[in-house]
Amino acid sequence: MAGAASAVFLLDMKGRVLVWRDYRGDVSAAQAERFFSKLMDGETDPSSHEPVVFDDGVTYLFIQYNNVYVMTASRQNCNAASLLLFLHRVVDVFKHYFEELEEESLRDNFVVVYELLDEMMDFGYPQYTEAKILSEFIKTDAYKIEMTTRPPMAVTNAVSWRMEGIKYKKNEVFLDVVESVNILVNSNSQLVRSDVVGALKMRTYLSGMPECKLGLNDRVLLEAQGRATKGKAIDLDDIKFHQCVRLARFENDRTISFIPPDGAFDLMTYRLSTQVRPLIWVEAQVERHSRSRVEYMVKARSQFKERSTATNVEIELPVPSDATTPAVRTSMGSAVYAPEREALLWKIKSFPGGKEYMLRAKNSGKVSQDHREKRISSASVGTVYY
Amino acid sequence: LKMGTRLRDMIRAVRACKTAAEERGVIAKECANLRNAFKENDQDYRHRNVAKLMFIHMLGYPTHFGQMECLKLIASGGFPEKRIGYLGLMLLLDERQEVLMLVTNSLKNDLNHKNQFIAGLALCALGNICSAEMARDLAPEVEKLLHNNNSYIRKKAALCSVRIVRKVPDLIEYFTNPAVGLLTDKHHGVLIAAVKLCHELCQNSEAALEQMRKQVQTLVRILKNMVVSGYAPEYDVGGITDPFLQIRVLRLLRFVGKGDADSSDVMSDILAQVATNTEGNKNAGNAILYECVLTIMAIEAIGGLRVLAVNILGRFLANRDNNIRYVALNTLVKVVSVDTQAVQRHRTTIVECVKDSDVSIRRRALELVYALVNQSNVKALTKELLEYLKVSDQEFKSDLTAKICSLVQKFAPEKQWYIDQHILVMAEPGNYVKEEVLRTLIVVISNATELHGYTVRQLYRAMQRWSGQEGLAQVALWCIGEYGEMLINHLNELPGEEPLTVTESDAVDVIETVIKDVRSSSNTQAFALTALLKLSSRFSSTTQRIKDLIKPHKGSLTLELQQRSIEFGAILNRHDNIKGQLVERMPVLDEATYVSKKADGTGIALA
Amino acid sequence: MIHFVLLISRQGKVRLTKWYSPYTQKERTKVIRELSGVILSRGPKLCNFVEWRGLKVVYKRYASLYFCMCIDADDNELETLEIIHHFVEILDRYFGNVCELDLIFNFHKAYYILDEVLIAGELQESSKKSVARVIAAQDTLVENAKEQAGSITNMIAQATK
Amino acid sequence: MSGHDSKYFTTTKKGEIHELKEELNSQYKDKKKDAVKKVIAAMTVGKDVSMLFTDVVNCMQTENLELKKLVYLYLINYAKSHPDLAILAVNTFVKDSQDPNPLIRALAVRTMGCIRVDKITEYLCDPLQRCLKDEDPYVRKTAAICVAKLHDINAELVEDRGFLEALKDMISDSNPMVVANAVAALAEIQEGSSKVIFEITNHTLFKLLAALNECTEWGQVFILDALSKYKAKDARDAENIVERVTPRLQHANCAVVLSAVKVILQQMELITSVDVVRNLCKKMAPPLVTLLSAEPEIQYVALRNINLIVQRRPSILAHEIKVFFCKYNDPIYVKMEKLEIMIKLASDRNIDQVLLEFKEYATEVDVDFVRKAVRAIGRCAIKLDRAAERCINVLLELIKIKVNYVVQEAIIVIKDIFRRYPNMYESIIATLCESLDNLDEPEAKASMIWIIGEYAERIDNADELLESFLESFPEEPAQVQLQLLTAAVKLFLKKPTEGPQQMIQVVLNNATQETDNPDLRDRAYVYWRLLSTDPEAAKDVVLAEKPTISDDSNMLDPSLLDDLLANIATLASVYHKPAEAFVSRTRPTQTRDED
Repeated sequence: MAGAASAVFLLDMKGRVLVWRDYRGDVSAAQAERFFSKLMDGETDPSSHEPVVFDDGVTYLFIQYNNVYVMTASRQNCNAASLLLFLHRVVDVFKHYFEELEEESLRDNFVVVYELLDEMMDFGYPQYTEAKILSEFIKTDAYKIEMTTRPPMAVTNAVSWRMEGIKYKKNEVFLDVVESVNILVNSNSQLVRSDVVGALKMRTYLSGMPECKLGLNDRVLLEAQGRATKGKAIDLDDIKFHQCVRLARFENDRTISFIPPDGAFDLMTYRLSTQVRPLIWVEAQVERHSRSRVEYMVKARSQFKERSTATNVEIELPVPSDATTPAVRTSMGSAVYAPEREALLWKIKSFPGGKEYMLRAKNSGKVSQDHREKRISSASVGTVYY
Repeated sequence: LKMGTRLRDMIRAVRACKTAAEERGVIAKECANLRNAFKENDQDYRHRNVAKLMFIHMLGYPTHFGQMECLKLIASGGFPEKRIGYLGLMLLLDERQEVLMLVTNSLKNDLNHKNQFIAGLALCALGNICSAEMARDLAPEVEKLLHNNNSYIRKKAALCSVRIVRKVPDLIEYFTNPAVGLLTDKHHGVLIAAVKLCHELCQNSEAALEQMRKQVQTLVRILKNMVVSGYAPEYDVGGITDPFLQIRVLRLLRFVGKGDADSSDVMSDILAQVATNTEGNKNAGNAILYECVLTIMAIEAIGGLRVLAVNILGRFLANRDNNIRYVALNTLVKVVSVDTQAVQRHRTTIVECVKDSDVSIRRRALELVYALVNQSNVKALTKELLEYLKVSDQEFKSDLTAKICSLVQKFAPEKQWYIDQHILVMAEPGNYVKEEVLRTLIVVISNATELHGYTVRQLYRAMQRWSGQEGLAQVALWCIGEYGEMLINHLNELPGEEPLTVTESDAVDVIETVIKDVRSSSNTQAFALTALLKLSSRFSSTTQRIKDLIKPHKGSLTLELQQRSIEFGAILNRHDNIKGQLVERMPVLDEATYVSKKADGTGIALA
Repeated sequence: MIHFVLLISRQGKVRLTKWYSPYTQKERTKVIRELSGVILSRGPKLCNFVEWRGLKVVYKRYASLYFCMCIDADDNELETLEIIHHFVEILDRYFGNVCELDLIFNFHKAYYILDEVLIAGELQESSKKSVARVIAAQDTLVENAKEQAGSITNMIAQATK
Repeated sequence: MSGHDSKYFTTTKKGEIHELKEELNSQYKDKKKDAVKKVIAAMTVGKDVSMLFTDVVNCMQTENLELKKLVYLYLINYAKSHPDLAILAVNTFVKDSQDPNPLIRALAVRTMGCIRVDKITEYLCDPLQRCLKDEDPYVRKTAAICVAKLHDINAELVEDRGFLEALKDMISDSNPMVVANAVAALAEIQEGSSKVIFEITNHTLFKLLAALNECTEWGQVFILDALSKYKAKDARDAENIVERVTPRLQHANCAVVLSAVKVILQQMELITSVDVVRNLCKKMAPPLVTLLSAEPEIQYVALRNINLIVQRRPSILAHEIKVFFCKYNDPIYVKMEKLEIMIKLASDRNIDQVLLEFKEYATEVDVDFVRKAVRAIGRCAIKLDRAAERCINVLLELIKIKVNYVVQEAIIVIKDIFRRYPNMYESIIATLCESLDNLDEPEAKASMIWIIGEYAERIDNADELLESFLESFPEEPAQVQLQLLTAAVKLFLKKPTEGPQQMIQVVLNNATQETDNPDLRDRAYVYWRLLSTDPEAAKDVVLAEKPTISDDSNMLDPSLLDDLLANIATLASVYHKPAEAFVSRTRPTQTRDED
């Protein structure tokens, strides 16, 4: 099971090597071309290709970010989950360093890229991916590095995400909860599945190595303490913690205790699958009168309490890629044709509960003969704010 | 009326995109604007919109919605509109779109336009994208233009005719006389086009070829004019006058001289002159020499001329420039049939080229080695190729394997060697040996009665190091099934054969390994089941094991495996008495008949 | 014959394509993708020919640009190189020290020139001067038409003031 | 060729290498550093700058860390091509490995191990020895990995110098990172060795579990992967480990979660208490489901693994099937894997909803996905006998749409349905026969031919139908030929009339004289001999009763499944193949340098 990556490649969209770091000497740069031609072999769009590609004894794991492929090549039975995740972290680190990860930023900063790759992985084993700490001893401004620079304690410490000796005049902590609702509706307008994914986003500006504790009103904990749970408790399906949280401690007594990283991070994410009624229900009827004339009738109904109001509702209606600007009428809000998204965007600034709005659109351009028609099966609801 | 952005601004916007998604967005918006403009039938900016569309098309996005716009531009009166319209037509459409038919009338008008450039546009469009139907409709107009007094029109009309006769070969006759007439033209452009047209006609019509043979003198004269002429600045390429025209004439001469001693005779002087006088220090000169060599080798040339050509090739092969070496290898293949000795002289160099770092050169060299092999050198060359096979690039292995097998099949001096080489190739990792080769091999093995024992033992040995090669497995399984007893009883041992001790159980082990391996296809597993059935009658001690190996496939989802498993199980369990008869030695396909049938490509089906 | 002409930049961007044999849009995309992969990855010392689907692609690199022409297996590869160079020299004369940007912003002009060099996948003119002459003449024709149109618009504008 | 065309489109200049050489030897530090940067830039774009070896190595003795790093990078790249010159670097390495700055010591030891030149390996042993005992954990963690590097180059040397012992001692190191890297190095060395080098004992187990709580996320993965190989003594021991590992399921890092799942599943095999097992299953479900909210690439790996997990422990996700319903914007590779798991989780309870989904998928745009959906419906029919009829009805509905590839895919599964439920659904044969002429895929053809042969007695015109395939016999692929052969024999045995008799003659002749396929010939001769020796026996053999099949098409062999479950999260678990099938131990032959 032991297995490591042989090399990390950064490729442009044409599969050419921008930078590569060889860790084990058992693959060559030509391998990247192999990988790419294999990727291009299929009829399918490369972005729909499995992220694991095998060719002639070498496994390629890759992700795509902007106009860059980030890829490892390996000859061993390595940990695929770990390496793929590592690639995502590599992207995060580069983003931290260069603001945006793209072909140009890699070319412009290739020296730092090499240095980072050297520090983040050794002999094909992921080592260290905390961007903030890395930037303490690998800097973009070359002259700042002195021979006296030392590896921060954090690199090998149990608390690997926080530097020592941080000082603030004013100690502050901010906590936000952001939730998103995912709903799956089938073609018969039946609600198949719904869940809520939430994140506890934290920003900490604290001095030293602060111990933090956080309590949740979750059912397991309250019940364990013999307290009444009626109404108030929440029932989370799954919780994931930032690496700073002491997991064993949570397992024991459900306390979230941790020494936070400095700045912003996701303390925890959770998921709860519960039957959520869609806040806004959208029904679309599409009538095709002829090849060139299509009519849409869309109803959007808010299903929440009348007292509440959703703001900035955006409903996206897919239209064929070669549509001409449709004539639209709405009973509320405005609708614009957004060719770049192949969609009609219906925006409603303020959508009170218990209301129903309508949109009618007519598309009358010449739709070509040989163009394959895209099915218009669903309308998706964009963001809903309260 | 919305103006939209300028072409230049759109290109700038596209170039400013950092990601593919961003670019898609910009294009989608631009296309939506264009669609609206087209719908509103905006005339003022139509030419600009079509230009934008062409750029978008070049980036690989769909632009079918703008095809009609090109037609509208063409139909309008002015040259600027027509110019962009025709360009759009050629870029956005091709001969298969029905929309194209709509342009036939405009084309007809424009072909006869008094402005030479408008007529030129029409000829160019017709020559580049016309369909068979349009070709038929407009052939008379084009033919007329071959006699036009403007050379600009004549040359374009001649090339347009090339396309027309490619699409509709029945029209060849119609064009032959005017084409020949153009050979006396003064203008180089017209000559280049005319020679090409004549070549095209000759290629597809015996009558045209006959007529052309009468024109050899004319062609020789064209060539001679250029070879002897002094510096001609307008057509000079590195000190050579119009290499393009020279090459075209040489090529036409080749076609005309092939199989015709008289014409060959007429042209040999000028060929000798070209071959000796052309400087080979620049590409243009080499291009002519190359063409000239090909012509000399193809016509009924005299020996002296051939020697000249072969010498040029020798020089080419020794050249450091890879282009020239490539061309040399390419030509030598054609020379082998004429003069094997001359090529054999360069054998070592050629074999080295098989290992060149350039795949293009490798391919050509392999082709040439293949053509060079004969009974006397097959062993040495096969050994070289086999060694190279082990280290060659993956994508080259399939070609190389096919060639090695084919050489062995063709030239093997003895059967034993034939079989040995095949086993070596099959034992190479990967599945590069084609099914057809495996089948032929089994026919050869089954015909070589005295080698049955030897072969099955060699295969058994090879299977001890098996790593999933399907071809090796299938041949080995078939032979072990058919000749299994010879593994055990040392029958027909050849002098010098390394002794091998195998038990019945060892032999079944091989089959078990294959049948249980995840890499084995159901096809290979089917071979294994039949081999087991055969062994159940050839071996005495492994009956139960064989039953146990066959049984699990009774529930197989693969039809063939399930059927076999059920049938074979029934035979073993309930009809043991007839088992022996069923799996007697299989009747052999007679090798001689087989080989001749295969050569005709009739009879034996080679799926 | 020349089946198609491709002009690809070192970055893999397509700068010009011309198809003399019918290929569907899908095939074209695939051909470009496939060939740019093969050609851009070839080292500088290798020969300028690539065997491909029973045909040959002759290519030549000029700084950041690759000019590629696909020909029949028995066509003269060396001559095709010369045709490429012929085309490049004409471009160079027309634009005056041609660079990649010229071909991007004036891509249509590059096509006009190509149409005077090749028709039906065959060479049409071996004189660079002659090509330059007819292109210049056609450009003038367009300029004149523009001026005329301009003056008519002016006249109408004047009249309706 | 070159020369006269260099003037077009050019931007680059000549004599670059020469210029670089001069700059590298400049007395100005900044110029020197810039030159090295240029060299590395050239190296990055694939230009050969190996001829500057001596000049670059000369820049190695520097106080500038960045420059040092660059030179080291160059060394890693070109040492192999200049083994004789590489020795020049040894002194600097030895010196750097004693530098007061731990960053430099670590850099030296890290780079040394990457220089795969046999000759100089020996010189590196002393520095490595020192660094393994360094006071700074950053150096020690780097040295630990370096042992694995050295072992890869020269295993004997590593053993002789006692590095393995040193490495084992590091498991007790006070620093968790050092422990984690030592574990990774030991695991790798063990992998390539037949001797027992690294075995987790009671003592080390304790150390590892302790380090698990403290080390970085990547280190946790190394440790968990190593732990999954530990053979617990008994159920108690196993429970103990599981208890310590379970909190990892809450980790934000998916790789940690998957590796933790692996350890738990391994240890669960030993746990006897039904309650404990049930409880663990309950605990693993939510984290597994959450993996499906990760990045699509991770989802893919997770799905391939979940596929294995549900084969061993279906109860874990039995109630979660909806999680695997495809979203419209899932990448196709995720959709395909979800489909596979939906089949595995389909039950009488949820089949109606599942069928509704499959039907929807069968009308999508992507052909492969559609085919897979059609096949999935058939496989559900085979799996759930109470739902079979509903599934078949859906298949028939889809056949009626007459999309060719849907029909062919349906025929392929229907022949399996017939083999699963004999004498139940044969009435649909007539519908299938309508599509006979449009079959062009070998598997569909073979299936249809099999159906005709198998049910010849119920199909009035079976001989005509088979006859229609006969003409193309020589061109058919072997798969179809074999089915045609068997079907003709069956027909003849069932209806020994004139038509079938003629047909069997033609087929046998085709399959013996007119083909060179040895397998087909063998098969035909056995039939021929059977028919001519004992026709009654032939009937008994060919028409023998079939056992009904079960849907194990995607169920792995139990021993393979064991192996793969032990390899959760690794490539083996993604490929569903044992590591031996895709890992080649041999070093690849040197590929030519094409530039």
